[in-house]
Amino acid sequence: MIFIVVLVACSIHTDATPYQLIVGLPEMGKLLREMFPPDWSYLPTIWKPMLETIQIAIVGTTLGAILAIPVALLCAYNVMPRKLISLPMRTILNLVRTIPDLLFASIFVAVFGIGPFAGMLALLFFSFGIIAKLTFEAIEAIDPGPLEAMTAVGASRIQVIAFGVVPQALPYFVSYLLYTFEVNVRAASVLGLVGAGGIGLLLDRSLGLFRYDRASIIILLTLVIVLAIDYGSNLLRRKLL
Amino acid sequence: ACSSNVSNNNSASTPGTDGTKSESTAYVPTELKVQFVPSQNADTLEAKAKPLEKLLGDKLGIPVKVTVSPDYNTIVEAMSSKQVDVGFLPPNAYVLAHDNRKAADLLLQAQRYGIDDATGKDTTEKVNFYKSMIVVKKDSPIKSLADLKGKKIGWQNVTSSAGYVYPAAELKKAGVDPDTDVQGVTIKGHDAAILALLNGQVDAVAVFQDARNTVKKEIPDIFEKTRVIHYTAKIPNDTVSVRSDMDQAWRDKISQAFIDIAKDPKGGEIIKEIYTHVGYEKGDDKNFDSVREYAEAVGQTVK
Amino acid sequence: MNDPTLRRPVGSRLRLWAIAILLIIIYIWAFRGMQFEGLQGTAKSVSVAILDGFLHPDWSFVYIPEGEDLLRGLLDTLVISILGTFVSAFVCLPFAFWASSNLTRLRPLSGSGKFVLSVIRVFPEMIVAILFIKAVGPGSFAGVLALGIHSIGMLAKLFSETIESVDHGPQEALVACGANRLQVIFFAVLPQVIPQFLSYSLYRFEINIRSATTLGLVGAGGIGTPLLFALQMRNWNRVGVILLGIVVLIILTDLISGWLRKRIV
Amino acid sequence: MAVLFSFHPIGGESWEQMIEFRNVSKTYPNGTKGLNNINLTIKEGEMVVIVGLSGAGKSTLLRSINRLHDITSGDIVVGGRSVTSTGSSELRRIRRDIGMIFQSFNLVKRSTVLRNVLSGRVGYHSTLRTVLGLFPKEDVELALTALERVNIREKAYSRADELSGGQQQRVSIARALAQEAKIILADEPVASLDPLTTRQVMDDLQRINREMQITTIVNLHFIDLAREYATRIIGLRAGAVVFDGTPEEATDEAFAEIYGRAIKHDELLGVGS
Amino acid sequence: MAVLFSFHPIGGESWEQMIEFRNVSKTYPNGTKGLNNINLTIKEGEMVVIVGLSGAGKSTLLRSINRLHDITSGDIVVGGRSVTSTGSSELRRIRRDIGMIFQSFNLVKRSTVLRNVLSGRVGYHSTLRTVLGLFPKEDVELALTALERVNIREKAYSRADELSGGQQQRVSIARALAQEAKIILADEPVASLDPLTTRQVMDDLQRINREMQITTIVNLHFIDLAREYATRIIGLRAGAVVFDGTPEEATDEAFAEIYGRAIKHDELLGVGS
Ligand SMILES: Nc1ncnc2c1ncn2[C@@H]1O[C@H](COP(=O)(O)OP(=O)(O)OP(=O)(O)O)[C@@H](O)[C@H]1O
Ligand SMILES: Nc1ncnc2c1ncn2[C@@H]1O[C@H](COP(=O)(O)OP(=O)(O)OP(=O)(O)O)[C@@H](O)[C@H]1O
Ligand SMILES: [Mg+2]
Ligand SMILES: [Mg+2]
Repeated sequence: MIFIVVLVACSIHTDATPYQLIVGLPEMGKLLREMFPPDWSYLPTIWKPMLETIQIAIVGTTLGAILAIPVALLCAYNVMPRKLISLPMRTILNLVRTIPDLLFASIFVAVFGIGPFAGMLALLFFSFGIIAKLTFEAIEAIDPGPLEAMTAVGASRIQVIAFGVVPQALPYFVSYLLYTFEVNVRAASVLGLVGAGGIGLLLDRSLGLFRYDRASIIILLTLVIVLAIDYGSNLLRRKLL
Repeated sequence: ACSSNVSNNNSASTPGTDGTKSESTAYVPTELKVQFVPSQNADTLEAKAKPLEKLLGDKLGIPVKVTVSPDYNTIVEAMSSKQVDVGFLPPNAYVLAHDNRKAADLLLQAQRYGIDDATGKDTTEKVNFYKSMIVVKKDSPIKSLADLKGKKIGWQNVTSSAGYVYPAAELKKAGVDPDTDVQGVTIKGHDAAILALLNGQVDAVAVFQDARNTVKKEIPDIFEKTRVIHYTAKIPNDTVSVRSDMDQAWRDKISQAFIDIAKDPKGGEIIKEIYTHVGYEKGDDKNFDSVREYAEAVGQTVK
Repeated sequence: MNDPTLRRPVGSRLRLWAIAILLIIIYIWAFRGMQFEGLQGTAKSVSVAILDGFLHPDWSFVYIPEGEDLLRGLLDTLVISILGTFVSAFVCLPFAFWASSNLTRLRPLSGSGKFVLSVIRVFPEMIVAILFIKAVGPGSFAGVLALGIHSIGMLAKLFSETIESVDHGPQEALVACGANRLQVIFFAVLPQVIPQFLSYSLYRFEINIRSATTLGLVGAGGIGTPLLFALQMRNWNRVGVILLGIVVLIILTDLISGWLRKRIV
Repeated sequence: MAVLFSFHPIGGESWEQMIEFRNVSKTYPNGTKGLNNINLTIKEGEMVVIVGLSGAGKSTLLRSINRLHDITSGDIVVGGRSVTSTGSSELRRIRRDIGMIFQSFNLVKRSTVLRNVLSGRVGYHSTLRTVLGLFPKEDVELALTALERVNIREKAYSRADELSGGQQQRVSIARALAQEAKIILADEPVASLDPLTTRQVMDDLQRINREMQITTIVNLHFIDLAREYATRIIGLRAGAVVFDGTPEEATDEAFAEIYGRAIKHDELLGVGS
Repeated sequence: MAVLFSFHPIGGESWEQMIEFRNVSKTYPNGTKGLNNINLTIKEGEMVVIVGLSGAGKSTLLRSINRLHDITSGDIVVGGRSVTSTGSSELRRIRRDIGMIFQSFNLVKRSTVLRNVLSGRVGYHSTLRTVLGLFPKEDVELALTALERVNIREKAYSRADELSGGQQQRVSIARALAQEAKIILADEPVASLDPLTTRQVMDDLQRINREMQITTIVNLHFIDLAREYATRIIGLRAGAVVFDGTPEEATDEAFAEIYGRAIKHDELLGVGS
């Protein structure tokens, strides 16, 4: 009930009406039409920045994920029942996630200069936030039975984690890792902010010059890569599940 | 979100009938949607819409809705699909919108105080242009454009008049090809460009005049540490444009409203504080031919 | 131990090695792209300035009588996020079930669902924003839609993966009763995945609150625009107070969502 | 306790040869052979008990009847209709008429006990109706009666994960009872029950089988129970049928054959009764 | 099959009164009373079988011994040390000496069988070593022997979820065997096993109990098994001890008392042996 009231209030506040959207659909169609045919000649230009983006995303995502593992474990109540530790960890995690990438960019540019390194750091923090948060919630949802069994054999906390938690949470972790990697590849505009180039910059450029045919080729290339990641991710998950 | 008190004392309260010469398709607004992208050469940026809503609403007698966008592409697209009536567009955006998208017509050009080349401070002269400059470190051996050959230059995005189009075109004129003779690095933000220069990551940067002010709080002696080697030609100030099917009578009315607001002591203060505009003058599309010419020079031919 | 049948099959071990080597090569390639150039000269002064700004937030921005202050910005953002999240959490459900491979024997079916989701996700925020501005004009509604679309892409993906990892037993029981697909979903799958769904939706809600850039782009008001401009102008005091506001808002939603989850799970 | 379940054979057609296995084999993806060329005909009203070592393929056999598993080769015919080649809505109808009790309960842990039992009824109603939770009153009563039958009516509104192991087993039995099927497949239905409840459940299954002519197939580990309740005993070993006969024919020697080696008398659990 | 497990009572201290319950009660958060003022003393080397209806509190009793559940009031002392008030590293040591076989197996489904069994050994090694998977060769052999003991050595490298129900049960038994504990708690260890394996497992438990003086507590539903293997039978009803005596004292009347009503002879599963 409260929910519906809140929703209606929100709709009124934002003037949201489906009617407007339906009337406006043809306008959207116009723009989508402009994206075709894609400007294939642009492909050689975007190839290299795309690879750069992937490079930076791989390193940033991996390091972020590695950093996320201990934090996620410390945040999960079923692994770390002492609130004295898990609560502050959660707060720190919240803080990290709040900081917008723009601010990260400003700081890293000032401290480490423009270039891929600063970009990698920006992605690292971003990835860390997502992966740690999602993983710790997945950990809290695992089957407690094996944890119990491990507790019963006198395992230390880390042993419980290694034998009871990791096998169960691993598929989730991998899935989040790959998901974040995908986000990093396609939403790499932050790399442009720190002068690391990347595909986001070229997208900005195409849009700035209203070259939607070029934007569409960028989207297509990204799509191919995202699909490849998706494919790999499914393969890996099927192995782990 | 609409301005509240619409004192309907304005003569043109019966729109649509008085525009005798207007073609049948001309658009007559009943609510004016304004969107602006604050221009990059302002030194105080406020994302404030409300004050302008009230000022304009009082003058025009119809509700006014003002929104802010950090990106001009969205404004141009919104104008082309008739979702926005009036846009404050930077010069290159205006040219693209007018020539390429057929989405906007020029109404006014903003005036700002000029900037003293020597000190980087504002003058008291109202001008309708600004400039771009190429900055190097104080102790750099680079003295002229020609010296930039083989050096590393920090550009802004290629769509930026001050951060790429003008300086690159003039570099070309000086015999240095901006694509092949120098090593270009794209930096987002004029402030970040200045920092990159100070850190020695690039040998020179192209920024608006005088972007060094933006980092002055952090690096107070920025003016002592850097040197300007080149000022570009005048770049027209940002525009007030209307969607291309706007009714002529309303174009005049809107123009007059802006000019009046700038002259009004209270209104003037507000637009200065928020948009650093100190006045408006009738826009002339010819002023923007230089923008077209420079864009062409760097290979951004307008279709 | 010497019984060869007890060891892992050689084929799978070989494949493992091949994957490991491939990964190592990829990582070497990736790391070679990073050059660490050491700390920069401006590091200290700029960091100090930023820190100083955070320590002295621009309190005057919290409330301004004429509007466009922190509180109203946060309220706008909150409202847009609630709507965007809620709508997308519902719209994405059919997509999620469509893309889940364990609910159907037909691989192409779930494959096509995954493909559609990838296409949705791959559209850059900027273009989605422009699309909706063209349709409904700049403002909150465009914000809701832009956030909504992206949320659908993400939520449906995460939801579908949750569905794929649920306990198969109850589904089997329902199938054995002669339930059709929808009934299996409602009786066996949904009860199992609801906690995860909730958790993802709340997380997405939090992302939406933070997606200042998108909202700024569509001129949707909210706290995004002032934040963007404050960052561009390096007005760290202003940035500080805005971030503080966002942090408080997110911690509040975190508390509420934790409470909500406890009640529903 | 005195409530009798009324099982209505739906449609009224009479299935003489209720279930027929024709050269059925099943190989799991990892290469394990679950079933090995099974040929069986089970008639209406039989009470079949399947025995065999752990891993012999009992569960696999049961699950292939309602096609929870696809078999690798051969054909299974239920009530004259082939389950291996039927369309999905037809298959659903067949499944509705087959109640199943699972070895691992397969309850939705987060749902209430009552909802778990009611889920056995979904095959009878429109999707919309069940999804909205609008079960007719009779269904709810049927569910509660079934719960009473297995002695846990008082837990109807508890969540399934708050029950003890045996209580969960009973919920899953109640679900199958509430389904009012023509065939009941029970995969070790009494594995975690105490003797009292075991008797009750087996008696129930028997009564249902006798009075309503419900064909019943039960996997059991207890030889004495098998002898007592079955009208026919089938022994499986390594996925193949190694014994098929009446309880009288199921001598100790026969069990020795099923279990792969001679069994000393005291090894046969409760065999001496 | 001939391999004997060597259980080394660690530390060498002798625990006369192995397990002691002092006024133990346990109420679940939802108000269900799991245990009701239990007082028990179990001596070293006893083989205790706990019987009772489903839901009587058998699992709850077992789990409170190694503090998988916190009890609401009272105290439990194991080997002279109170488990209710001990520190965590001490508690870990106590737990290492207590092997447990769970009613619902509690295997890590995604891990291999061998890894599941090896996980029973982690209490003996440094955290780092086990986390890296560096178990000494003897441990691996111990694990394989334990698997052989329960007849599923050939599944050592299969994933646990590829096993049949009974096979999973056996893996969990192997895990407890490999742990070489001083006390073994078994929660219906034979619930889904065939008679042959049941005998084997119970014989194993008995041999371990006799030869190594390992105190063993087993929850069972089979009265004949209880009478045959136990040195002491404890009957639970509604969380309270209603019977405590030798197998000889556990007459049919006694069971009638435990199960809450007189039981007709043929209702007692396999009682006639
Ligand atoms: N997590 C829980 N929350 C609430 N009640 C519970 C919980 N676990 C068990 N109970 C209740 O406590 C009582 C005793 O449960 P317990 O699992 O000890 O029974 P049991 O004797 O092991 O039965 P079974 O033979 O069926 O396994 C039961 O009534 C059960 O419903
Ligand atoms: N999903 C699976 N993947 C691979 N092998 C499987 C799978 N399920 C069962 N098996 C194997 O198939 C064989 C038969 O299994 P099934 O479950 O039918 O045995 P069962 O007779 O029911 O045994 P139990 O009495 O222990 O339940 C076993 O060897 C088992 O390991
Ligand atoms: Mg089975
Ligand atoms: Mg129990």
